[in-house]
Amino acid sequence: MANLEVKIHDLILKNPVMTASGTFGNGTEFDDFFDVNTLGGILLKGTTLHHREGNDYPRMAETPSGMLNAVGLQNKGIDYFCEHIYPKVKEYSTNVIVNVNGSTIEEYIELAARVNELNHIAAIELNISCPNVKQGGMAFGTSCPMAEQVTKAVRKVYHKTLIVKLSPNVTNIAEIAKGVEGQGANAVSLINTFLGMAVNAETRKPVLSTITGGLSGPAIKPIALRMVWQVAQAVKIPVIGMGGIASTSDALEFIIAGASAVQIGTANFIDPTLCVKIIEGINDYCERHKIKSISELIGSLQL
Amino acid sequence: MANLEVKIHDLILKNPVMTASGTFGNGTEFDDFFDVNTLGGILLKGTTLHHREGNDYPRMAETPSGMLNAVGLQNKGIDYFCEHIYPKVKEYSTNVIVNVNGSTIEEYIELAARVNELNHIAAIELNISCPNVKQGGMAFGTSCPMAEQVTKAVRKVYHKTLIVKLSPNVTNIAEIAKGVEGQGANAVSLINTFLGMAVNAETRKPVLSTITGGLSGPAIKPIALRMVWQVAQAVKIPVIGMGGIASTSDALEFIIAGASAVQIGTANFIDPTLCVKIIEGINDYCERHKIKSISELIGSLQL
Amino acid sequence: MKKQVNDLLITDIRRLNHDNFLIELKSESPVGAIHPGQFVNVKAENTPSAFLRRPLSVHDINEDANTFSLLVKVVGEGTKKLSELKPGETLSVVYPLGNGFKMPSKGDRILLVGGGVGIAPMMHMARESVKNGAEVHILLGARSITDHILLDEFKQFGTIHITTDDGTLGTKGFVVNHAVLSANQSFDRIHCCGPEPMMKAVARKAREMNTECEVSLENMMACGFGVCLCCVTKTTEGNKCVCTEGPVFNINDLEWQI
Amino acid sequence: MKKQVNDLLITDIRRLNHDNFLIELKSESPVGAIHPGQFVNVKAENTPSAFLRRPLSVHDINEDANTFSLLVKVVGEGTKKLSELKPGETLSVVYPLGNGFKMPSKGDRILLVGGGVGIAPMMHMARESVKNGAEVHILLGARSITDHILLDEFKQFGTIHITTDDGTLGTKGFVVNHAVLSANQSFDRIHCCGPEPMMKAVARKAREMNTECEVSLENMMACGFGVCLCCVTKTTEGNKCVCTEGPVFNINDLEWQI
Ligand SMILES: Cc1cc2nc3c(=O)[nH]c(=O)nc-3n(C[C@H](O)[C@H](O)[C@H](O)COP(=O)(O)OP(=O)(O)OC[C@H]3O[C@@H](n4cnc5c(N)ncnc54)[C@H](O)[C@@H]3O)c2cc1C
Ligand SMILES: Cc1cc2nc3c(=O)[nH]c(=O)nc-3n(C[C@H](O)[C@H](O)[C@H](O)COP(=O)(O)OP(=O)(O)OC[C@H]3O[C@@H](n4cnc5c(N)ncnc54)[C@H](O)[C@@H]3O)c2cc1C
Ligand SMILES: Cc1cc2nc3c(=O)[nH]c(=O)nc-3n(C[C@H](O)[C@H](O)[C@H](O)COP(=O)(O)O)c2cc1C
Ligand SMILES: Cc1cc2nc3c(=O)[nH]c(=O)nc-3n(C[C@H](O)[C@H](O)[C@H](O)COP(=O)(O)O)c2cc1C
Ligand code: FES
Ligand code: FES
Repeated sequence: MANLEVKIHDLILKNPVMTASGTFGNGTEFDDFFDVNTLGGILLKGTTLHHREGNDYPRMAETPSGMLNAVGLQNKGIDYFCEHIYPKVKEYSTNVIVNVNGSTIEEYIELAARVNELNHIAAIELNISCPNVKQGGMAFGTSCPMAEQVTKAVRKVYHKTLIVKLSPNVTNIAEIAKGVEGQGANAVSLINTFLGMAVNAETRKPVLSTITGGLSGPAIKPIALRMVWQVAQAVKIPVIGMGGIASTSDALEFIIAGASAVQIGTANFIDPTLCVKIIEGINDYCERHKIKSISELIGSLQL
Repeated sequence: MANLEVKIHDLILKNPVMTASGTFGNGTEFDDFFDVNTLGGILLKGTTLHHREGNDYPRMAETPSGMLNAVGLQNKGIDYFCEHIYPKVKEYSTNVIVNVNGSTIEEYIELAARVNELNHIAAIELNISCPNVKQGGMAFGTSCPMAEQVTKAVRKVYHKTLIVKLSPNVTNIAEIAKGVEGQGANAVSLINTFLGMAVNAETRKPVLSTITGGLSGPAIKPIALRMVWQVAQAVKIPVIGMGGIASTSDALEFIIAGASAVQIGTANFIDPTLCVKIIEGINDYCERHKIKSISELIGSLQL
Repeated sequence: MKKQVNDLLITDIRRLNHDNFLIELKSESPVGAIHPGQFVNVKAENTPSAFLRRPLSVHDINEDANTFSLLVKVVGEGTKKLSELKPGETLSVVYPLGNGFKMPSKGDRILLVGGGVGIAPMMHMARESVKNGAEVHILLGARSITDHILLDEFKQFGTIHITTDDGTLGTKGFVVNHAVLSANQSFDRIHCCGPEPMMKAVARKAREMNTECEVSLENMMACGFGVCLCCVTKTTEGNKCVCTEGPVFNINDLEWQI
Repeated sequence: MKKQVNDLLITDIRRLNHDNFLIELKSESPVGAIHPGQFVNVKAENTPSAFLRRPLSVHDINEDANTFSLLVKVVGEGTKKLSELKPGETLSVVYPLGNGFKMPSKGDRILLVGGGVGIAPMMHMARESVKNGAEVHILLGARSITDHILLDEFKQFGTIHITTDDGTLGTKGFVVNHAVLSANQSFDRIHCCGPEPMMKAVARKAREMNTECEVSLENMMACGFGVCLCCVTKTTEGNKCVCTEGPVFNINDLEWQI
């Protein structure tokens, strides 16, 4: 066994494989498939201050090697979370991270403060990149000053590991990463989905109820990998990479490009046991290449 | 037969199907496969002022439903073009458009002025979005003021149809489209490739000699379609849509979203006769849906 | 039964007519634990335009052979790829998924309504309902006589009623035009699966007949086990996932305008 | 011969050993017009990780049956999918592509060198060279005895020389260790195809032997007919496309450090 342990600020992950928010429910949905505690960490689904019904159906369109979603942060709100979900997920021995979403800075602050009280939540992932909500969301993640502002505000009330999740729908993602680093983010995770669209040519209507949605899956991997590489060079804090990871090789490519850990998203839908296979695959790779610790691999791209 | 004719400023296309620059050589390479004159127009490969050797091999990586290229505008320069290529392509009866590329505004001006002299070149496509060159290229297309500046400068010396080709690697593509419209562009074409990257996990090296390259193919279609839709709503000039078109349905989706014409790129590599099939397919669609003129379809998305 | 993902052996694959075929799969867990109305999510081939799994109802089970079958209609690339599989090959299956139908008690009189490939889950349902001692009526609708399949198999489990849109077999018209769906009939429950307009029409009839009615929905799914929240339908308690809280819903819980 | 894209009928597909197989395709145009050393670009299946076509040399032609064959080594998803095709199915092929070898004149003495699946184009080349009245020597290298294929077929056209890395057949070592590649031999021309390090070693020998030498390159290709400019190699006249100005190059035109 190679040493797969990585550190993301105060967080110790026993391996670099986590799940992406919105693609892993609250973890319990995977209990039938494998022991969730084997993961480096899990990202719970996007939580907001108040209950949200999300967008109307249809919320999904298949695309070449990818999919569009327009879920729109359907969730029961932070009160329900504290009362009904937290008691379950706090029993996990792996790192449990809450993905928080606001439509205003005040909402982000309030949410972060609430989550700060929960002992067994190791970190928050500040989602400033959701393309599927009318207010807030991506607006915060596509403007450097706004990204800085929300990070700064949350930093004041949140005292554990603060991860900021970046939007790829920008000209210069490294600039935004540096911006939030400057405001106290302990790590950045990237990428969230690309804003995309699907049209039904026969009916001449958009496929999604919201017209546009977020593109995820292997289709976006080459762009995600480039962004992770650029950001890893620009910041000193750890980078958590994601976007289209569907195999051990994909995960390793992100790590080699500079990611300290990875998140698996859409690929969970196709193979619910993929995360376990990737953890094993990374270990095999390390043994085959005589790599004692995964840390040797992070950012080891040879130019 | 439905009426497939569309107008792009002074250009009359007998149908909305063109080929994308850099994927169709100078047209003659397709003579064996079909009569190039059946197309609405052809975009010649990227031309620069001086001879360019392009980037080192490897220049290509396959990705899920797409490919990365890092050709780097290999071409023999405008003199060679005028002397050796122009005499051949001017014999085509379809619209022949030159894709011009500079590393400085002065180079763009000089090139545009040279092409302005060529009687049988119907238009130029100003490429301010090439991700594969060290100087110029995408730098012009990812900054609104620079995009405006280069368009304004070229507009002064170029008196026929001026198409500006936009980069998708931006936060707000509609803003840039409006910017170049304001400086006299007669049409915009989008999208050029996304900046992406591929890593070989076994060797821990980048696959491309240039580390990053341009992502094209069906993988990017959902994002391209969204951008075409956004731009078509923002500008009054015609929009030429491209990015991952690989079937009649794909082409129709772009037209319905607001494109007056489309360009086929990467898909030519897989089926060199695809353009002809798409022209036939569009005609069949129009007949099946009782659409007399393709203009009824442009931007007909029902919200 | 615990959800699982497994490569299951294809023991049989059989074309029924122009666009329908049956696949039989050897299960690793006892098929008796699969509830009628549950579905599976399969992946035949990693083709770009069939990127996600494809949800398919469990059509029938064979407890002796420990196999279950799927009844599939070819509509696009995913189902076409499935139709090209051969016995001896394996298919990746996530199963069993969803809630399933409410089962009848001894002596209940129930009506199963299937339109098009919506007849798929009804064989398993009919078989188990008969086991429970229910009286089973089965109403099957299709466009034309050549679209009707598996009639003999259904006959084993109850009384068959047939409609065709063109009148080439049974009553001419839609399923709701059949006499078995009328106020003078009394059923304890109607279970329905088919195209949405047809299910809505049946739901309307059921209201008129004052009969409890369940429908099985076919929303687009990305995951099939409750994590993506893409497959929602509006219910009296807000959006619910068709894949975990359905696919079977009581019509009273749906926000249908009927 | 005009380039074309066609769905060609697979008339035969035959596994030769653990990782090599032959596909025979029925051509629509006369195969006699295909030049030795030319290649085709095929698309088996639209799988996401085999998005582009796959370039493969024409291995041999059969003018009577108007078929040509490809010799393929399974290395990844694209070639694996190809290996699963069945006679009677079709394969989309763009052909013929590239320049091909310089053909010998009557009485020329030539040496064909093939390493691994680089032996592919040599059968066609040997057949046509014999037709031209040349004396053909064929040097085939592989890792081990079980990797050597088609030796009897090659024997029809000339004298065979064999090497294996492990010495299980013929001379032990690489092709350049074989006596036929030494200064006391005299050939009018050497034609070589195989892994790049092997071709460079052969090119070095050819220089020593003062013999003209052609190599067939295998650069990554996106289009295969000269429009994408992805497949370039450095030559004395700058970057050239391997797909149209190659795949066969005279070693004197390449910027190889040998
Ligand atoms: C719970 C459930 C049970 C089902 N049971 C059966 C069954 O037993 N037999 C059967 O033949 N079909 C069944 N379906 C429908 C089946 O899933 C679709 O026909 C299939 O996914 C289409 O795949 P395709 O690639 O062939 O078609 P595509 O090319 O993807 O699409 C063809 C058409 O099918 C629709 N479709 C595509 N994907 C889905 C999806 N994930 N869910 C719903 N509709 C979709 C599209 O909107 C389109 O109109 C069921 C669907 C659900 C949700
Ligand atoms: C002109 C030419 C003629 C060839 N002739 C033959 C032949 O007769 N028989 C034969 O077995 N092979 C031949 N090849 C090589 C063959 O094209 C590759 O082995 C094949 O494309 C690999 O596809 P894959 O999907 O199985 O492997 P992949 O999974 O794509 O890759 C496996 C390995 O093959 C390499 N490769 C992938 N695509 C290409 C490509 N387009 N060109 C070159 N290398 C590639 C990759 O770098 C990787 O190392 C030829 C290549 C060229 C350029
Ligand atoms: C159905 C779906 C729902 C998602 N919901 C969220 C969410 O609530 N919060 C969030 O930060 N990201 C969300 N995402 C984005 C993913 O976490 C991830 O950033 C993105 O999908 C890219 O990774 P992938 O290609 O591996 O899926 C969602 C993605 C999908 C597909
Ligand atoms: C190999 C290759 C070379 C290209 N060269 C150029 C070029 O010279 N000028 C240009 O404007 N775009 C160039 N492009 C971009 C295409 O014209 C097009 O914008 C892009 O590929 C998206 O369309 P597609 O997905 O249909 O290929 C090139 C693309 C490819 C794949
Ligand atoms: S399909 Fe993912 S929640 Fe139902
Ligand atoms: S492969 Fe496209 S130019 Fe050679």
